[in-house]
Amino acid sequence: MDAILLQLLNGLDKGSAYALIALGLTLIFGTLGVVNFAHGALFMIGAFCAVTLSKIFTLSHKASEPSGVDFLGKPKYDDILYIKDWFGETAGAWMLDWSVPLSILFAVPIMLAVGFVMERGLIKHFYKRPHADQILVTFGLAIVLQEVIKYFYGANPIPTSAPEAFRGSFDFGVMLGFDPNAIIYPYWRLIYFAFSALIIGGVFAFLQFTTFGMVVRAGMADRETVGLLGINIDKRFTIMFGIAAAVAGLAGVMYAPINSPNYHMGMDFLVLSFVVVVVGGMGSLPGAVLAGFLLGVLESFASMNEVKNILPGIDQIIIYVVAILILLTRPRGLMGRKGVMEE
Amino acid sequence: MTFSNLTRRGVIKTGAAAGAGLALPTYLSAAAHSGFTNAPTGDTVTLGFNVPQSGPYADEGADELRAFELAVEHLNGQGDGGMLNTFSSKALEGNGIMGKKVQFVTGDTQTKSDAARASAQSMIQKDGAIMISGGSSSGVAVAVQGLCQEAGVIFMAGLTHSNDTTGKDKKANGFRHFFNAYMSAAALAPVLKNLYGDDRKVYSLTADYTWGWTQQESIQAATEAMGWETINDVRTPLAATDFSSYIAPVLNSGADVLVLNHYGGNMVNSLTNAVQFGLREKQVNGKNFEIVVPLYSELMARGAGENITGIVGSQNWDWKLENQMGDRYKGTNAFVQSFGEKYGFPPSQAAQTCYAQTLLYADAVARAGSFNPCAVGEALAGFEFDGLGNGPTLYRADDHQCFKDVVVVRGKENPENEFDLVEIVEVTPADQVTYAPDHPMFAGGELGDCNPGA
Amino acid sequence: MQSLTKKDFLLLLVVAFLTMAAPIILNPFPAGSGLAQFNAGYPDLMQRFVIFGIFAIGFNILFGLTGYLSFGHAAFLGVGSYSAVWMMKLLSMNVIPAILLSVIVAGLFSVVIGFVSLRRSGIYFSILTLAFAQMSFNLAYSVLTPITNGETGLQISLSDPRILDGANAPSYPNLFGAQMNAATTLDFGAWSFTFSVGYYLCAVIMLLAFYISIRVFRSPFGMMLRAVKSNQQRMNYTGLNTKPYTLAAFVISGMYAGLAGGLLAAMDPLAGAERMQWTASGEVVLMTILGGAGTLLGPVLGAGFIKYFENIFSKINDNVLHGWFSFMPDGLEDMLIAVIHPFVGKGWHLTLGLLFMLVVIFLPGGLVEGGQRIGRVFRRKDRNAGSVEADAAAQRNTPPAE
Amino acid sequence: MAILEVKNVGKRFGGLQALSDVNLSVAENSVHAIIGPNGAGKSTLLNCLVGKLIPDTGSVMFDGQSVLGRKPYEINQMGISRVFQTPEIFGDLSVQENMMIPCFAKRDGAFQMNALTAMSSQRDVIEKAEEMLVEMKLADKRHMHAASMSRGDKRRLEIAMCLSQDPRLLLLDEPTAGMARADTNNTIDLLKQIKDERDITIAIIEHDMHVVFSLAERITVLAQGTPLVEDTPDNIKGHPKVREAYLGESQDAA
Repeated sequence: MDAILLQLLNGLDKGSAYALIALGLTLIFGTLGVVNFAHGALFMIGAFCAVTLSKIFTLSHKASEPSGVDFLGKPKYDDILYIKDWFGETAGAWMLDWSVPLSILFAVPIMLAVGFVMERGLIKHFYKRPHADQILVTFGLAIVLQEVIKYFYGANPIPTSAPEAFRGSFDFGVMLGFDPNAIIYPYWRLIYFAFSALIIGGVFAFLQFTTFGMVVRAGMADRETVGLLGINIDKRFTIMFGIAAAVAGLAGVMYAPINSPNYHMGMDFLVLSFVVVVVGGMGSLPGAVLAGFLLGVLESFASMNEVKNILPGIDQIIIYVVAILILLTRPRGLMGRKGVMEE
Repeated sequence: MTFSNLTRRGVIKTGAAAGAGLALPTYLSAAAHSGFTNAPTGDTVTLGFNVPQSGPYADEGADELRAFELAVEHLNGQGDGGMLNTFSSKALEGNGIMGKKVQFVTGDTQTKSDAARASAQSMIQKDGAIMISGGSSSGVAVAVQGLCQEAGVIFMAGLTHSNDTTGKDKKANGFRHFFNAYMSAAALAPVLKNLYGDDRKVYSLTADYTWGWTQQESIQAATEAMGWETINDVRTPLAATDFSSYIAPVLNSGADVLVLNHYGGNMVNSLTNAVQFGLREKQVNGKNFEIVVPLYSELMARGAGENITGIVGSQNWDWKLENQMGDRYKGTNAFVQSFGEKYGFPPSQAAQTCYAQTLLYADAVARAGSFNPCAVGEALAGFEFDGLGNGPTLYRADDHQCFKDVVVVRGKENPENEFDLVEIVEVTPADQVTYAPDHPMFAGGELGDCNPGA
Repeated sequence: MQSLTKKDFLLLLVVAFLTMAAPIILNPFPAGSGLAQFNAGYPDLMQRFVIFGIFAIGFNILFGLTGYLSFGHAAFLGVGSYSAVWMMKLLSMNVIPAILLSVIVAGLFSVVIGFVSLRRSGIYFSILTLAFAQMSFNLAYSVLTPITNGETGLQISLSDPRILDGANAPSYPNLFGAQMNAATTLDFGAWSFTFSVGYYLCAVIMLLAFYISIRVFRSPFGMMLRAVKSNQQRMNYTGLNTKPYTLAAFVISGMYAGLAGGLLAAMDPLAGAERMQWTASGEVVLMTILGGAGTLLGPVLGAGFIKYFENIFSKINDNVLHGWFSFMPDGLEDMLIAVIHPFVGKGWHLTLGLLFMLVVIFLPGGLVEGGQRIGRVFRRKDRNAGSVEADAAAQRNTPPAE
Repeated sequence: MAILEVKNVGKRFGGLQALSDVNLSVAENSVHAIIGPNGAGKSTLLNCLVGKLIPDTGSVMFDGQSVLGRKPYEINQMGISRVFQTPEIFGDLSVQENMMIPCFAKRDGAFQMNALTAMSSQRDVIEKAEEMLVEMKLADKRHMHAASMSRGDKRRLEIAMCLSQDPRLLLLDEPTAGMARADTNNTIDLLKQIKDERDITIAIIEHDMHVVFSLAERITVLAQGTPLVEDTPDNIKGHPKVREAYLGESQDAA
């Protein structure tokens, strides 16, 4: 029982990452009709926003007096961080500790800008092109983006920690009357879950309750009609692309402490997020979120020893098995609309 | 490539026909007649360094490449000579190999066996490489080793830790300097016993592919031999990036040690996840919960950051070895010195093994007096040497595996910089990690005959 | 060949000439010169060109004609390779049974996967094929290791039974005794050309595959496939059942993939699981789109393009760059190398990514369109040459039937 | 003798009863029009006839055989061809190829694995297609990309494609919707010509009364999913119920 609860919790947490990425992806599908293979790269860039900020915080100059010798026997000078010079020892240490949450402030404008530039500079010209061309160009872009990151940051994962205060884990088991240690869960992952819920809720509220959102939703349903009403839908779609990029980026920023970011993490998530979006149903935002959580939970359950003992290797393929079963029983995924991306 | 030629006359005829109007063939390919593949003809000899340059192991590949370049420099008599000065064999004179200047070509394995073989093929077929070295995973090492056997060139393995490379997949043309999973386990077991006692319950997570399995098998055998109990071994998908669903149940399983049979990105993520779940601070069965990572790598330690603090693992070599463990490990400082001078930071174990392999190959050629792979193989087989940083070492003839001391390390409490993440706990002497050539974990293959190609 | 139109026959002849002369054409620079780095005329790479050409030609029969975008074709390539290696382990080192089996097994696989996946269309179809291929890859890497030898890949070994081979049979894949890696090198002055048995076997099979693909493109069946892409609704209301048409196309392309996989294993007896990964499926999609989906020659060009970059550009390291620019003054040399450095060697992916973008932005029809544009420039020139020539040029300018 | 017999057909979409108790009988070699206001269920009825929808109740017999449960392509092979409201042709193919496809379907059935057959060997199909192109005055456009033709030509091509299969029953779904008056008249002339020259039954769903009254021999008026009356055009014109349900509406609109 406690094991099941634990995996449920874990599945929801995994699912929240899937759902966040899939949400942005399906926004782009739904509004612009573009297959964006560079979406994983946006997630990766988000994570590297966090890395970059902590790198900026650790910019340093050499101390004037040597403190010892280095491995070659030459005099060694300690690194002195600029932020500690400028903000004082305590504030500097605090900023360094909180660099990941702080980088959200820094990531939002960057990701919006990246989104705008991508849409205006490239994607815009591909609205009327076949999906195959969209795939080729966005895949090319994804490779370019990740190679640029690799050039500057290397291929190795870069550890990026959560603030000290959130590094421990929380014991749910005691709260629910189980033994201690039965259901423990790291604080940061819980925060990630809450953060995702917040973002997902925010995006839905935005689309539901603002005029802008209403127009975009109408545009998703019928682009031409909305265009005929004299509303400049293109501009709104550009903003929507920016928002989708920002959602992916934020998902990446907050993910950085969970797994050390590396330049190909976007590709690792790409295939999975496509499966999530399609299982959810093309063009359906609630579908993407639902599918994200569903696959996350199922993946967690499949990795339980009890399940693996019966079906060896099931955790390797569970996502794909579920995807196949759902697509065969529900032709347009969980909540897909007719006629979207079926040609 | 086997140049099983048509008759000489036939070749000349076709050549003349095809070359009419161009030029008459001036000479026939030397390779076809000198008795072995890619025999060097001019005053140079070409080596092929096949390392991952894209994908997750690209940084490790870059470090290997640095070491290769350094080795070539030293062989050609440039730089400070590095470990050539401490190497027990004095056959190399710093004038290239047998007077031929050493050149090299590089390629990208992409850590995929197909791509690695394509890259090695191009070095052999196009660039005339006579030896292939490098690599950062066992799958690639085994695949390229097989290719070199067929093509008739020598393969000096880079970083490959699976038992299979010199076990069931061993080849006469292939040689491994790096240690293996069995040696890791044998070296770790006594140290673990000292540190954590002889009554421990192990839960292990194992990357679900051949290297992971051989390592798990080795560790389980070694730890059980000293009284530990393995209560669960869980296979994790190679493609997994988030190990939370495998880590979460560990605490409640009754185990008090977690063994992570992971490498590379898998290891970084699983260790990070384990620390996130607070395993390092927990008490189970009245003991501190411990995490063990049998195969350490400096680059991966860097990726895991402070999460490695206090976590024990094994290495083939460490750059602090000579300073801390004495001049049994002479060569280490010489290598670190010349590597550090050139690149500004200390070398990784992958770099050391690649450097040593290049020197060992060159030395074997010089001692054999021939580039013929069979002669080189004969010179390497059973070769005992010292001064390459690992202490006295034997290249065993039975399986072409090096036997040397294994370094047991632990993540440092307060690392000074990103190159100083581990501290040496102990060095397990070579005889404790030596096994019989027919040990069951290595059974099933045979070296076969050396293949000189043409 | 009487059934080909003149134009198609000419195309086939040109392709035949190019493949047969490839060992010479692809080695335009003298061995040992600085530019020899760009030579691609060595057996392994040439074999890859034609083998991946076969793969892409087959993929194009599905994607180019019907518009169904499969993201799982690498599974068939992998299955083909495994079958071929098993055949060489168990039966004989002769490549004929190995290749035959790989085509058959890949065909059977594609019948099953195609039957299920073709119940859906558009991106739903793509994801179904992707899911099947990823399942195959994940299982081959782990649980199915007894069959696939997992990470290491399936290899031949001395102890294999090989029941049909006698004691003296060659221990390397061969065609009735002619070993695949047997080669002859001819030297003309500074130039050096290598002709290998393996390459010519692949080349002949590729030409056959290309010929069949022309026939399929020009057949009523091919027209039906294009009709499926154009308007399924009209197909149905014209009394045509689209399902068997698409399934047949799927199986044909699956068999092409199996053939390619079998040939890969025959040239180099190893079958690794990565051949089935989604990146490998993606690669053939990219090859086809890059070259020009739906054109005859495009996929072959795309395959050659990607393999060339993978194998040639990845080998250009700083040493090579220094070799090229050593004639320059030091400062300029270093600057030039600093500029080029990120795009070659370990940066080859970056160049490839940029080229994908450039091609798709400026040549919507892929490389074939690039060729046509160049062709048009030349034709425009000869239009000015005289009235007779102009007429001929105008005739040539009528849109091709493709 | 009725070639198409619709009996008691009903179809429900969730809460909406789209068709209820529809009875319809189309005599062989006649032109039968089905009219009705928007939402009367005309298209639903048509879709039930061609296999796109399966009615909840009732039966649809074509030439004595039930069409229910058959796929659209099977129904087509029985001899029913359908012309769509917006022309459905193979836009990516040439006009000639468009014409050849139904000829192949007629000759070879629903599927033929002729992947290695040279097109040039298919003389009979090529000739048949050419014949139709000439007959329908499309011959000079044979190498044109079908998608780049005018709407009127697309309509003509679609009808030609249907006719090339020699169907027993031709179903037309508002064939002149959105056409200019001149094109509409051309289409009427074309249909008249077809009716005169061929042994064919035509069922037409139409909004445009001009088209209906120039062509139809019998008219069924559908309202709210059920047939109101069925009669000759002259009688329909003066029928009070029809004026109320249908023409009244259109007069309001005018």
